Amino acid sequence: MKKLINDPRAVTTEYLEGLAAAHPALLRISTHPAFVVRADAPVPGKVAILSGGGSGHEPLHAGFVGAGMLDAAVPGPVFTSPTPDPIVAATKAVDGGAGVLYVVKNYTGDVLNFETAAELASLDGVEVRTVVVNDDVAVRDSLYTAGRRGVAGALVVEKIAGAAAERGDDLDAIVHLCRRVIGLARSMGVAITPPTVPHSGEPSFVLADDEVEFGIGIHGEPGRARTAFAPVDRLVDELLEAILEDRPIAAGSRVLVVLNGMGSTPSSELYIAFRRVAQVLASAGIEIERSLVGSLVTSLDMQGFSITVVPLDDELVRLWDAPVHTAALRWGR
Amino acid sequence: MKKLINDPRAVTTEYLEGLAAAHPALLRISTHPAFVVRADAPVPGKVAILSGGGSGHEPLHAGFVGAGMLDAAVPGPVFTSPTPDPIVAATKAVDGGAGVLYVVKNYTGDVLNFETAAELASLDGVEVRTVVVNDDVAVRDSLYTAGRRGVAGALVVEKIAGAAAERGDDLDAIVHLCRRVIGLARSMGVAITPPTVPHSGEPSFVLADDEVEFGIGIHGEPGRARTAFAPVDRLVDELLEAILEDRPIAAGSRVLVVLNGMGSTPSSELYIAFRRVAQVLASAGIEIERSLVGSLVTSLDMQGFSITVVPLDDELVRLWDAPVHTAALRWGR
Amino acid sequence: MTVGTQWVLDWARRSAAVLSQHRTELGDLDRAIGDGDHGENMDRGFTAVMAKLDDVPQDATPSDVLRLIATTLISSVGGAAGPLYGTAYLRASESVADRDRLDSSAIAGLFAAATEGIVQRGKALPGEKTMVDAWTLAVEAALQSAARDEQPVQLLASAADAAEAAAAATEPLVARKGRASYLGERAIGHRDPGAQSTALILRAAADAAVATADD
Amino acid sequence: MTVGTQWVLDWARRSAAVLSQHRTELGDLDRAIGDGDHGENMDRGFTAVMAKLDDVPQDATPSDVLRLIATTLISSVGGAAGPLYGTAYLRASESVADRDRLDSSAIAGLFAAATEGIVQRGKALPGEKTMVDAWTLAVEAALQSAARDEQPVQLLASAADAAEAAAAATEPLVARKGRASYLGERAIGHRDPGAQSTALILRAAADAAVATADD
Ligand SMILES: Nc1ncnc2c1ncn2[C@@H]1O[C@H](COP(=O)(O)OP(=O)(O)O)[C@@H](O)[C@H]1O
Ligand SMILES: Nc1ncnc2c1ncn2[C@@H]1O[C@H](COP(=O)(O)OP(=O)(O)O)[C@@H](O)[C@H]1O
Ligand SMILES: [Mg+2]
Ligand SMILES: [Mg+2]
Ligand SMILES: [Mg+2]
Ligand SMILES: [Mg+2]
Repeated sequence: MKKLINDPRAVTTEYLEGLAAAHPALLRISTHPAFVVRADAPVPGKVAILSGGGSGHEPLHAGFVGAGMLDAAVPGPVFTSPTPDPIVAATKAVDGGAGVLYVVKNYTGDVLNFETAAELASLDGVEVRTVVVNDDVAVRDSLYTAGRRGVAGALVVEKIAGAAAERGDDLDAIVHLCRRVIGLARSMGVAITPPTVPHSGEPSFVLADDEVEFGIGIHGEPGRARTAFAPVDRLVDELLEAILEDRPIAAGSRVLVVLNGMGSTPSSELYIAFRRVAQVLASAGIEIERSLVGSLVTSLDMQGFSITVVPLDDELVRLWDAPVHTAALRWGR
Repeated sequence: MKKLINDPRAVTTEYLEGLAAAHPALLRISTHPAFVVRADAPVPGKVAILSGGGSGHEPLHAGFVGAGMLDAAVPGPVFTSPTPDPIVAATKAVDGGAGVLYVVKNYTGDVLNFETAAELASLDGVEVRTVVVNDDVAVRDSLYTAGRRGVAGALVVEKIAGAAAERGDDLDAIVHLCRRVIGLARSMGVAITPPTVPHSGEPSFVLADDEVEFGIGIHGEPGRARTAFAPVDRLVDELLEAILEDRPIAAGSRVLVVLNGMGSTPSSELYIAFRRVAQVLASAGIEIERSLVGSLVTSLDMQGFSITVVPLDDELVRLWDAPVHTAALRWGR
Repeated sequence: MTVGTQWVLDWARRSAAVLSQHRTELGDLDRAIGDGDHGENMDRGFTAVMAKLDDVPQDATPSDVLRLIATTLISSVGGAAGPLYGTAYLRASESVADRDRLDSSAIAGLFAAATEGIVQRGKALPGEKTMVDAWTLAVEAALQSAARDEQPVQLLASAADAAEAAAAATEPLVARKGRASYLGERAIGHRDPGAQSTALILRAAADAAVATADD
Repeated sequence: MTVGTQWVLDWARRSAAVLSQHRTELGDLDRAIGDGDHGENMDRGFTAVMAKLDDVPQDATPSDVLRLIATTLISSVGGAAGPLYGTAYLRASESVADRDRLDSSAIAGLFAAATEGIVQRGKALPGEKTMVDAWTLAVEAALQSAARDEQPVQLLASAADAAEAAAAATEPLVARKGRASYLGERAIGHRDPGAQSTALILRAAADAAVATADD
């Protein structure tokens, strides 16, 4: 395995140190326990937005810490949820008296560890609420399983929550808003190469030259099915079909599309995929009111992409457009 | 070869179409001939900044079209300079009467094609000036060869030129400023995997599991030497040594550092590399006044990174900080 | 015959050793139907436990040590396995509070409490291809052994046998909980990593009893 | 014996065919010491030329066709090869302006003018491992052949032989121009793709003369 790292067990710490070195005006880090908070945390009177989960999805979540988005990010080891301790420490570091919202992606490990952290933080007098993001339509039968995964929809929830907190919404209102976004957001992804976890050094799965993992997650777990490699237009068509089948969107609707790279996908290929998304949605009479194209919710060095579609109304557009200033997302300032 | 594309010969066109679909407020495209101009081009009375070159380096250059940076980008086929025709067409589309500056990376093909385009555009009454970026210190003996290559330094020149044009500098002043930046900027890169050109389908070179290409270019051309794989800190040390040997920087100086991914390098690894850059420069008494970490001047799906160091003064800091609104770089608005 | 604090300590040490030995194997199992980190997670957790065992006071009860293991796992494993194993040891600790020595029925009760904790946190039922499968069969074996008035060494051996069989029996199953549930039919033919680590840990418990039981 | 417009047309068609056949080979050569696109570039250029040949008017002179090839290559090849070959054909066109038929000395002059154009644009000297090496030796062979009063068919065969030998002779060289110059010593042992495409094109010229020369 060749990776541009040093000690495989130090990747999370060293990443945080690099992030802090690059963005001193934006954020502060703690390495033991590992968390990132915005430079001016805690912001008195503002609800704090905290997210986290296993590492390996960069820039999610640490790259979204800053004004207008996350107050704190808590990265666990690669693909492994953080334990409650750093979550609690980060919670205390960002609580400005108005409570803390946990944005958790729906994985058993994340849910359980954030659950414990919330209990512990509450014991210490911090008001904590949790929303669980589960936008991945690749997982079926969710009634009888661990349920849908949280993937790139988390980014949208974090952006909207951060904007709402910045404008002064209270914790209840933000929880309500997030649940609404979670109800709307749907995603699905495909991969043409596996990721390689640093400490194992082995690719997470092996794909033949004519295969793709369809309905892939973001932890190297295999997808819904292994299917035949096809031109990207066909892959986009199939992803959109699954997304729109799961939650149909009426002609005339306005949507946000996030065309997300999985880590090692060239930017040009993301735009080629986006081109097809635009064609398909246009022919369905769905208007792409906002879009974001980039490698934002990744799976180490996996090649692939996911599509997230979120129907928008005026309020969501306003919150999406609100200024954000983080390492990975920045506009309006 | 698996790539997230359709017809390998259509990648540039389809990329442009995707770009246009994602950023309708920012830019307009032409596909035959292929070029991108900012949405409000031509801007009357403003010097227009135009760049271009082979495709495969996205987001360079098309991702830098917009207010505060490029007025036009002219992408050739993958790794192949565009011909004069689209350059001339783009020149006419952005000329606002104050002349057009070509920012050209130093490759024989680019230099010759832009040279011809400049002649043709001049015949049509457009005032054209050219600056040639040659920041790559990996190439030695430049006196007797094609000279140094232009790599990620091009981004810095484009940003500074765009800001200067936006504040109203005339063509001569911008040429002068760009030459100053080119005199200051130094870069070098390393790769751990090759890129694969779409129409060939073969990796551009083959590296063993314990090898890296040191002093790599951005077209899959092999590097200065094939050396042993090493922890990223060591690779950073060697790159910085070559950069600082080529143009020593005094302790107490302030610099801009661009830590640039080569296309398929995970963002986390770029920050791990940046961490080391910060350590080394700090111990040399050099202050990182501004930095940019991201995959910005790429070589298709190559894994690797380059470091660019540019000494700064107050004027360059101001121009770097000036608002920019493009698909790939955005701040201040 | 009973087991005591020495048994818990030895169990923890043997668990650490065996999980470190099988780190790659557990990682491979998890890579096939999960995210590949289970070996790493368990190894990290029990390495952290090992670092704390030397400071355990002379007069610590089995319950004290089990609680130390629980809190250490919770704060070092992460993922799904961290809270689940953490809760298991926490409930185990509570079930033997204030006892110095544990007889067969106390051990069976300890396992039952641990399993209940896992089920409460993770909401998995037996047969859903998780560590619950291994714990549940181990508890049944332990209760039967206790009902037959067998000694702790024998009880723990039966529990370990049962857990191993249960781990193997997860192979043909479709998963309904954990990451493997995302795979649907594709999980068939693969052993659940958490069930496998449970089997390893329960075998360590049996071996520890042989090494430390007074008789 | 002379050659005329038919020769230029046939030369272009044969060039297109041979460059398309050798597209991968030229790409591989360029991949080894450049960026891998030379086969693609030349194929794209001559495919564009082919598309224009049908519209060439009956009364076109050799110079007209050479100019059409030049402008088409300039606007379709790109890279270094586009302007260099483009200039070559442009100068070739100028060198035979207003002639309907070309004798041996006109052909030698045409090659000399083409080569001068390449050198002027690219500033490469012979021995720097570029297409200039092949053109230069071909011109020498052509001039000698013309001096010996040989016929065009023979002249063109000698020129093609010389270009092929020159292309092979680039292998041991270090490059001083073009992308291969970035490699320093690492370029040794690899043939220059532009010299190779020149050899192919000049062989096409010789074959076209055999097919179209009046005698
Ligand atoms: N809801 C659940 N109930 C019981 N056990 C579970 C549950 N979810 C996962 N597990 C167990 O956890 C194991 C995976 O642990 P681990 O790989 O460390 O965590 P993660 O899945 O977060 O990466 C699975 O093999 C399974 O046995
Ligand atoms: N300065 C130069 N003078 C003459 N020939 C050159 C020069 N630079 C490059 N070449 C020729 O061009 C060839 C490469 O062409 P091509 O691959 O199409 O363009 P690029 O190098 O832009 O990718 C080289 O093999 C060499 O023969
Ligand atoms: Mg995990
Ligand atoms: Mg090229
Ligand atoms: Mg796991
Ligand atoms: Mg080339």
